[in-house]
Amino acid sequence: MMDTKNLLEQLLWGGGYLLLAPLAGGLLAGFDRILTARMQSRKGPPVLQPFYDVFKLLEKRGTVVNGFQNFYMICFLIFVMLTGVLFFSGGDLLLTIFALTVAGVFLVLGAYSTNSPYSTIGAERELLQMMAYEPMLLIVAIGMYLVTCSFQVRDIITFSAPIVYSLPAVFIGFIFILTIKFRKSPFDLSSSHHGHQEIVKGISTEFSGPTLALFEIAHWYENILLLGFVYLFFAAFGPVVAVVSSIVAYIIEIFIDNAYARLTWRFTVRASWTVAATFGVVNILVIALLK
Amino acid sequence: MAHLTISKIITRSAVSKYATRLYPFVKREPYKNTRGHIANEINLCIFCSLCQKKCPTHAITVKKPDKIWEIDRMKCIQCGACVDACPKKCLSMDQQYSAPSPVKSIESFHQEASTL
Amino acid sequence: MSFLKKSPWILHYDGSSCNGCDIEVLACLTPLYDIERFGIINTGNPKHADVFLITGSVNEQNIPIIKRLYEQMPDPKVVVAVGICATSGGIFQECYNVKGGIDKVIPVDVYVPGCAARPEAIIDGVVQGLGVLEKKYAALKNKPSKTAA
Amino acid sequence: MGTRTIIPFGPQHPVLPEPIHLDLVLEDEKVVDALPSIGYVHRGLERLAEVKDYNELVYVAERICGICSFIHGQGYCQGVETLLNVEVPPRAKYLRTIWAELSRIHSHLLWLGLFADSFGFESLFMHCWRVREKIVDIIEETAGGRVIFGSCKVGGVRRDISNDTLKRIRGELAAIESQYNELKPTFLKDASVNRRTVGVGMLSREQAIALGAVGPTLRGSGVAQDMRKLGYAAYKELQWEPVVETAGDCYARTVVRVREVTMSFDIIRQAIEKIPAGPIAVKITGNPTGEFFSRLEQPRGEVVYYLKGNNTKNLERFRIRTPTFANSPPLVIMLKGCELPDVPVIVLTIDPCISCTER
Ligand code: SF4
Ligand code: SF4
Ligand code: SF4
Ligand code: SF4
Ligand code: SF4
Ligand code: SF4
Ligand code: SF4
Ligand code: SF4
Repeated sequence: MMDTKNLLEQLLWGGGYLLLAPLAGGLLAGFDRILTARMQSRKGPPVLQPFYDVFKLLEKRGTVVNGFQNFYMICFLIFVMLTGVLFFSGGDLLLTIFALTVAGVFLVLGAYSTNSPYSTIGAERELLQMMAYEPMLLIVAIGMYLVTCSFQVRDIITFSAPIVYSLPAVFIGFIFILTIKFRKSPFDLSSSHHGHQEIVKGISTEFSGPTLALFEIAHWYENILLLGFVYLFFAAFGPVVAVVSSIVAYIIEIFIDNAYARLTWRFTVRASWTVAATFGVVNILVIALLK
Repeated sequence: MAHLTISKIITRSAVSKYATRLYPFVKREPYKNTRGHIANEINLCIFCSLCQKKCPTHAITVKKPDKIWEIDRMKCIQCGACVDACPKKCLSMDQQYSAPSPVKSIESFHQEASTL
Repeated sequence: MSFLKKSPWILHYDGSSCNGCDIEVLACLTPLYDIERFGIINTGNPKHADVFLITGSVNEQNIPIIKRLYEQMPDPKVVVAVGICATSGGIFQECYNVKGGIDKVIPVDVYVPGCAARPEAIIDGVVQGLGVLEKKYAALKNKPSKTAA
Repeated sequence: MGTRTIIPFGPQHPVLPEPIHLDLVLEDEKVVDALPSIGYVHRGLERLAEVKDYNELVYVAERICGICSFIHGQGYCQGVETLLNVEVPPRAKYLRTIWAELSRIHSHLLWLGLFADSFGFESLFMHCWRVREKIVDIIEETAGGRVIFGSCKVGGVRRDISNDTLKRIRGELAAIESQYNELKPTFLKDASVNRRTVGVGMLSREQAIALGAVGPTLRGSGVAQDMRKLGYAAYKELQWEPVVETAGDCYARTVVRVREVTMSFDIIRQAIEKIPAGPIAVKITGNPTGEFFSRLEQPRGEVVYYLKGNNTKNLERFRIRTPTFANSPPLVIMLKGCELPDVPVIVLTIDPCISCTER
């Protein structure tokens, strides 16, 4: 049943996401950089630094390696935005995950299209990472379906009991793959905002100027979307607790980033599948059996 | 094998004051020994050119007839050889480092005739 | 008003230095000096960089690399020569294999003296470089026809 | 996949501040061969002996490299002193020992930081350098420069450290050491660090000896060789033993350096206890004649100076063999068959220093 009020609400949420997510995502990134600096006993940049960076990049003249690259990056951004709109307007969770995967594929294509050895390796690793986190994302969706009997975000978000109670292990598994999605140590294989590693900046090596800015903005959209997933786990506690929980999850990710060395991709894939298999599957089986 | 061995340090750092020295807003007193730049008490100079000869980077030019002592800050490596060589002890090592600059220029010290 | 000043990303290259100036450049990134305060990031990727920090007296083998890195950097960009080796060749100026100064290879915008250049001096130098960057950006905007193609 | 790719590593690369160039032949992400090419820092400074006299050459020697600046100056001076038959006053010997060990601590902390960075542990890098800055402050206070000491000269040292200052420094060092001790467990025990270092980049004792490894690379493979045992400066009057580990992997080489820092703190403490009063330099007359091989232990291993004098102000020949040069053949062996992400980790464990290798 879908009346006009509902539709309006959905449009509002979707539009709100489009407008506010980059703001929130950028602020979050600024907060991330300050907290990281403080953990390293440094003062760190201003909160608005990520915005300065992006505006600066937009001012630069990009040396585009080829036209396809820009095209793929724009597709990546559009698909990430689309994914977010789908999610925040209360759409289908499976579809969201699917759209996110498509976005990821565009990013990989963008990196492949440059023919630089670093970005090729970065792209290969990005693919491996997708292989690593995809199963867990699906398990999250399935788990939520088992609990709420719906794949629709608007149903999940209004579900009466906190989902985290039913899916604690799935939540831990999700936090685990968040380190991959946020591109944080120990799993920041394909790209790293710290830029100190064997493949220079990996997947973003050949992007420069405005193209790199698009990459950053897409990343902000993506981060807010991912925190939206965290929100779902705590939705029933009310918006305040849920938002705070999402932020706490983000802080935990920053802490982990600073407490671990980067690990190799072999280990990443193995570890994330093990986590998905043990935590995720066991949790789901328990739910299914109790039903 | 242990996990999160660094957690104590990073948590403590996150909640306590950073180690950053807020240069250029806060400047630290230089140490007494710090080798910054060469200063010349030009009125004592006898233009003997010993410093010019000893300087390993040819940063110093002494123009005896004009009573001019020149130093190229962009060549000086603060080794102090000139200070050690100077017979009149008019050269000294100041603690302040020389400032960056968009152009290379030579700093001249001119001895006033009247002071002799 | 441009945002270049608030987010200068640097690329550091060792053009045959003695390491002295390089460790001071690195020291600028570490807690005591923390140049990320000014939004500065050491990118290691010429395509992302605005400021090119070069140390060392530049030997023959480095010339093509420095030129290539310089060309890979998108406009506007500035070059900061760090240390006496980079400004004039320093103690190595008489060596047969060195050029003796970055400005013999690519145009230099700011010279930072010191052997080794102190982190404070490097910070001052980069800040001066930002002023130049700003001017170059303005110049670039005023005649877009030339570089737009 | 399964194809061979050649990926260039360097010369401009952020992991190491120095330019070396490696062509890595990869199969998937496995390194099947590593072809080093060098020459990016060669300045030809040994030829400067022809234009600088033996007293001036110490300024050049100190700038062979900025990381162990002091030890290069020291090695050069010891060589010339031997050619001139000069005995350095005891206080100068102790001061040289103190500066050399300060330089070792700062160099090892610098290395530990860069090493952490090579496996993406940024906060560990930052904390190592935070502690290192305190050592650098002591160096600046006593020697006048953060990087280039400028305190050695032929015949002794150029400046004294007063006994009061030495006592105060002893107290400061104790505080620095306790901060350093907090960092140790992360290198030695952290699970994520160990995963990147244990069993990576193996070099057996036999290989290490046959290929002529030196320094921590050699001692990490179970050979107890440390040039400080030759007894130059004040080392023969102090109590210490070379640090040896047997595993021969990146982890063992890390442990060697971690333990050497502790040992250096101890050596400085002993030197401050025992330092005699007296002059800090002797007057130098005459010109160097004859040949001499001066051997010292740098943070990275044994360095050899060959000096040949012909009774003129200028040395006839001035040659240096550096630790990184000696450690390069072992490095190529360690790299073969490793994974791409392990390359920076392995390259760093020999603590490569190109500056003095190419001069
Ligand atoms: S300090 Fe050294 S380099 Fe500078 S002017 Fe004096 S002798 Fe020359
Ligand atoms: S050595 Fe001293 S007195 Fe002689 S020219 Fe130089 S500054 Fe003047
Ligand atoms: S200026 Fe001095 S410290 Fe810097 S690279 Fe040159 S010799 Fe080394
Ligand atoms: S391998 Fe190391 S030294 Fe060589 S270019 Fe890369 S980072 Fe620099
Ligand atoms: S040191 Fe030898 S190998 Fe290296 S650049 Fe010079 S001549 Fe070539
Ligand atoms: S081999 Fe050494 S001494 Fe001979 S020319 Fe080359 S740098 Fe100079
Ligand atoms: S072994 Fe040493 S001296 Fe002989 S050619 Fe090689 S670098 Fe030169
Ligand atoms: S070993 Fe390294 S740190 Fe030491 S002098 Fe040589 S290049 Fe410098």
